[in-house]
Amino acid sequence: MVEKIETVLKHGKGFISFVVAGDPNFDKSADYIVALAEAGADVVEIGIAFSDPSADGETIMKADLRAAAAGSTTTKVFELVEKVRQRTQVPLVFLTYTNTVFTYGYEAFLAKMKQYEVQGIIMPDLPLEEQAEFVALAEKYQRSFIQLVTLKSGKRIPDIVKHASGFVYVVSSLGITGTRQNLSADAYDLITQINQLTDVPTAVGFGVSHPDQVSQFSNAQAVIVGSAIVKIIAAHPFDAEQYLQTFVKGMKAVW
Amino acid sequence: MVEKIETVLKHGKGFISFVVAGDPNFDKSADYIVALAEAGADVVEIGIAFSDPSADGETIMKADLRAAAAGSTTTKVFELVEKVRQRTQVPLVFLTYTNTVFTYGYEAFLAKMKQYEVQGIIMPDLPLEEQAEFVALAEKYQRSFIQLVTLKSGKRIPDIVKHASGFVYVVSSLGITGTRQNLSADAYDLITQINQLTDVPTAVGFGVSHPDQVSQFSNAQAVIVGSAIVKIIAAHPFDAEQYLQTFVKGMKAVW
Amino acid sequence: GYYGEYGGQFIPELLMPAVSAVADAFNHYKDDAAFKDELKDLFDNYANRPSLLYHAKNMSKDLGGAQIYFKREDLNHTGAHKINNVLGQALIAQRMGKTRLIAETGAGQHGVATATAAALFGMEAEIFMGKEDTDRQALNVYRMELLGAKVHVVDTGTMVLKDAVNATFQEWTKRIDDTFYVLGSAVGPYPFPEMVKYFQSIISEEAREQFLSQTGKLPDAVIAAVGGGSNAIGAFSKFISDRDVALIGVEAAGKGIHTTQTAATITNGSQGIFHGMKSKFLQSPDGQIDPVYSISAGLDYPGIGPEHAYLSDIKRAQYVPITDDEAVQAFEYIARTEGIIAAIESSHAVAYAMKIAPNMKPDQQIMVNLSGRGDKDVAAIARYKGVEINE
Amino acid sequence: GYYGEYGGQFIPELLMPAVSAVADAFNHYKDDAAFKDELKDLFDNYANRPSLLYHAKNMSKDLGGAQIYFKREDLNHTGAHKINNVLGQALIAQRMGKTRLIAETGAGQHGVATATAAALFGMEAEIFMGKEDTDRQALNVYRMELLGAKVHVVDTGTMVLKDAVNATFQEWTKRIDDTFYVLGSAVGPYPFPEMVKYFQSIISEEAREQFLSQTGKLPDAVIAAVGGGSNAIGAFSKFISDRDVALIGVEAAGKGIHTTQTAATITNGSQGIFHGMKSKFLQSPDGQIDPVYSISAGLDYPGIGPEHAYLSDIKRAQYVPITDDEAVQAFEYIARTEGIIAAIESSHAVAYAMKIAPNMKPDQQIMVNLSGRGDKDVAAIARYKGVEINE
Repeated sequence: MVEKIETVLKHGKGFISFVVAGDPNFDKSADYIVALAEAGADVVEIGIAFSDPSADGETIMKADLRAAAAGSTTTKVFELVEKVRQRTQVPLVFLTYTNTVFTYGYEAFLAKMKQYEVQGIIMPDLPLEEQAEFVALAEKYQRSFIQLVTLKSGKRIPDIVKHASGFVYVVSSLGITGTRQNLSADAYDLITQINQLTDVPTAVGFGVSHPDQVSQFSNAQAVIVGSAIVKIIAAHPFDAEQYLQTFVKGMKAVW
Repeated sequence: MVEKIETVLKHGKGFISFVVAGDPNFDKSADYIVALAEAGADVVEIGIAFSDPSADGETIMKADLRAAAAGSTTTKVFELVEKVRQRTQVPLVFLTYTNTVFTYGYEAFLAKMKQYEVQGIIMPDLPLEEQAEFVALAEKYQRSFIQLVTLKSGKRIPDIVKHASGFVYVVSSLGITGTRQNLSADAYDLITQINQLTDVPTAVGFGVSHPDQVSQFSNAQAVIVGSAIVKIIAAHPFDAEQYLQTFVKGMKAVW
Repeated sequence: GYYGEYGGQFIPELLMPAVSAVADAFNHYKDDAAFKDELKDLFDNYANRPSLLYHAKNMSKDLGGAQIYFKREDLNHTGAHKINNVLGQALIAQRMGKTRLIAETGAGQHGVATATAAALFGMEAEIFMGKEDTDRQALNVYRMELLGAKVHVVDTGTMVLKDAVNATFQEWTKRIDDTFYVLGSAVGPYPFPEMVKYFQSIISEEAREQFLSQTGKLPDAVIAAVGGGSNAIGAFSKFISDRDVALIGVEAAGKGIHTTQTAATITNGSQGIFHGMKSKFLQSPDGQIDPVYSISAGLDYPGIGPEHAYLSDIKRAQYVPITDDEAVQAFEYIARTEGIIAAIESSHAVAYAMKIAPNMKPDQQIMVNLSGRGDKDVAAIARYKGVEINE
Repeated sequence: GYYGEYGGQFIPELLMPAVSAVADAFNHYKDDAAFKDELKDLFDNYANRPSLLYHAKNMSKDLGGAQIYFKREDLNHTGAHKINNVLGQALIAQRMGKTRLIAETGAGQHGVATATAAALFGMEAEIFMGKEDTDRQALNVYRMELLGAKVHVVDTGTMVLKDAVNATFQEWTKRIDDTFYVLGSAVGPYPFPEMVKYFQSIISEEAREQFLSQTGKLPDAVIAAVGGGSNAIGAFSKFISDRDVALIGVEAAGKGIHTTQTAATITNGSQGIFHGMKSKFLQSPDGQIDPVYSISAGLDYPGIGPEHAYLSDIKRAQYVPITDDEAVQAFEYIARTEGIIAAIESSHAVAYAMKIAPNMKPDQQIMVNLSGRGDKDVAAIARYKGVEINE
């Protein structure tokens, strides 16, 4: 039985890792998701490759291209999840552009998520203004629609977190995904503000890559690491397991 | 003593030949003018090379380029004439664009013509409307300003021939200088018309190249052959004498 | 922000405040008298408006049917309708206190227009252009640089227009405070499709008056080429409520709608969510956006503005495909017949007019929106015809 | 046919009847109401006249002196002042019953304009262009062909503009009855300089009214580039009797007036008779016409229209040289400052305005005739600046 995301993360010091489904191929993707879970990842985000990943930086764009070359389709991503579920009970979250879900059909997609026990979904191009239909369906299928809050969200934050489920994805810097050396201290204050508004755990992401960064977000329930993990896979496409485990353990040790 | 052009041509069956001064060089030019005179040319036209011979066809344009390459200047052309005059008493006529004469100075140019006994001058771009100043000076220096009449001149003909001197240059076809196979029968009628208006001899030119053409112009006092002679020089730049003489004698035999 | 079920604001949360601020500014200024006066001054005294409504008498006579009129957007400063939108958005940006314009561009026309406006307004400009396009249109890159703009080469994805749009949105998320994204077509999240329509509507506003004053009646049909659809929505807009005026958008069929070398979105596309909007797109069953093709760089886009998708659904406008071959023939035809070298984009619209005019009566009238001039296309047409041009 | 001692008809007898017939037709139609109405219709509804008088505020402010205005001939259909003259001459040709237009062209602008008019009037067009120019401007050759014209490559002489003029006159002598020579500049035998002035005078006719209505007074100076001098004579014409308006023609100094790489005819030239007119020319002491040079193909001509020679002699107009370097700087300057890519010809005039404006007062006004758009020049400017452009 897979635990709810909220339950896993409420203890704090959570670690959420990200991979692109099919990078470098679908068999290795499954192995890496399992390896991350075994190394201590509390939640694994599974990215679905898109032709035009406009919210992503170069690292994840390239992973999308590798996944596309491996023949990624929505159906293959569900097959991957089905296999992963036979090997680990780690909570899973999809990260996908809206068009992938829309063309599949919102409800059909959520039904598959339920079937394969994918707990949540992040759609970076489905903001508050456009999400009502999907959120209602997600509730129907008991899937978490993950809300994003950014340093620019300002007075929009109360409305956004009102609909929060799973965790609140706190975007810690301006810009797109990718590793950065300097993260804004403003993010700390943003997390505090969100914690005051909701009981849903906060997870901070976008640019987290070094162990010494995570301590800056002691007020968050989790950190999200994407590009740094994708880079490890890019560097060691067919034997990344030990590097991933070393990285996750190193992050968790200081966290 | 050089005879007047009118005197030479009044016997009929006159032959006027043309060379470009300095084609292929100034020494050979002198030889060729003398050779033409000795072969029976009644008048020799000496062309002065111009950078933009817009009234001339390709054959004469190329001769102008050869003359330019030989260093043609107005001064060198006068030097040529001075040398030619020591070897032949054939009447000479310049054919030159107006700018050459204008930049030298109309009066200075005519004075040189008189000095070296050049009897006349043809300036294809100095029509009736623009020639008054020059014609008055030409009369002062007793040089013939050769008038041109074309198949298009129509009602302009009486005014043009009123100022005729030396000969009337009858342009036998439309277009520029160059050899043509078919000459218009209209030219015959044009010559008749001019003969009725003036006692100045008529000479027909532009496109005359074959012996069998000259008989078409039995009503003219002379024929003018330009391009055909220039082509002989182009084909035999350094030993054209005998070819020129053969050509001239052939033309005169049927004429 | 919706046209029927199309439109919306499908963009990252990070951009929502910026886009909302643009929407607020647009909704304020579009009815602001001082703003409208300044815009009119820019239109009249810089863009060279009003543009002519030209009666193509030779063509009308030759085709033997309807009277054909060209709305001559090609006579605008910079040579296309693009300047209308760019001046409007730059003026909004100035009112919002922005000092830097960013824009995507395909072949370079919108980039040149944006760089032009930035020069006029004394703003910075940075233009994003796919590497395929900077290679093909090096001269337009230099033209933008002459106008003082910085050109960024986009080497991600398929390295063409859609990737340039992606990159410009990304750039905007990185630097929002002083920066305004001047979107070039009637696409993207609200308010862009509405704002672009507002600025391009000057085309039909003028044309409607010109038809009434020059001919005493409205046209029977208005024909415009559709890529994203900005010139078409501008040409249609003020005629939409004139139900007797047929509105016809002409899509680029490329090598044919039964091939993959096409950009005919309404004809071959399906509903999707991309570039901030719900509309129709050429895409795989999985929602992966297709690479598309047309001889016309300006029509070579996998989507279409949301209002066009709506006008098609409700059958207020009709969308038809025209192939490369047909467009090139029309390009050559009006050059020879009217002495007008029109953009290959606009030539798609001309090609469709050539199809329908002969079946109409001489007292009927067609307006073709000549959205731009074709000097930019002459080299490509020569290549298409197999003529060697050594430049 | 004379302006002081300049002008005349120095052409072969064979052409005199044809040229006289043109003179008769011109003198008849220039005062014919129906002709003038039709010309006005062509100007307004085809050439896109009146052209804007544009206040270059950014430039005026930046230079800190006189107010600078651009007369925007670049906004005409086909992108330059050339169309004014071509439409006028084609209309005369039509009235004379001619069915075939011939014309010389240098870089191709006048050839394109003539081909355009021929397409509009349903006439044949044959354009003569030097081989050097057809090689350098292959795209313009194709453009003329698209417009239905036949292009003849002139491989005689120096194979540039002056040789093309020679060849066109030659062609005319061969086929006079159905053919009209549309001369492109204010040069050649009478009536061409006068006729070209007549048709180009629309520039100053409009500008004079525009200055009075927009600013309440006339300009203090009118500046125009001079090659043959058609745009300049058009810009000067209606101001000649306004003695307080300084008239300034800007010649192409090329690499400098102390080099042989120049085309500054008034500055360096002398009296001569060429191309049917008495005027000033760059020539040897012997009267051999010089090869000339300018970065601007439109100013790269060894003579100047006879009226300019006269206006210079009587000091009613002043003629000044501007080098390639100065013109390129001005080209770049107004692109960045006003968002206008002007022809390199016109940029010579802009360059001189940049020299004198700072020394004038803010209540003084300069008109610069922007005779054409500069899209055609972008590649050459890039080369000049050493920028690699792969087309």
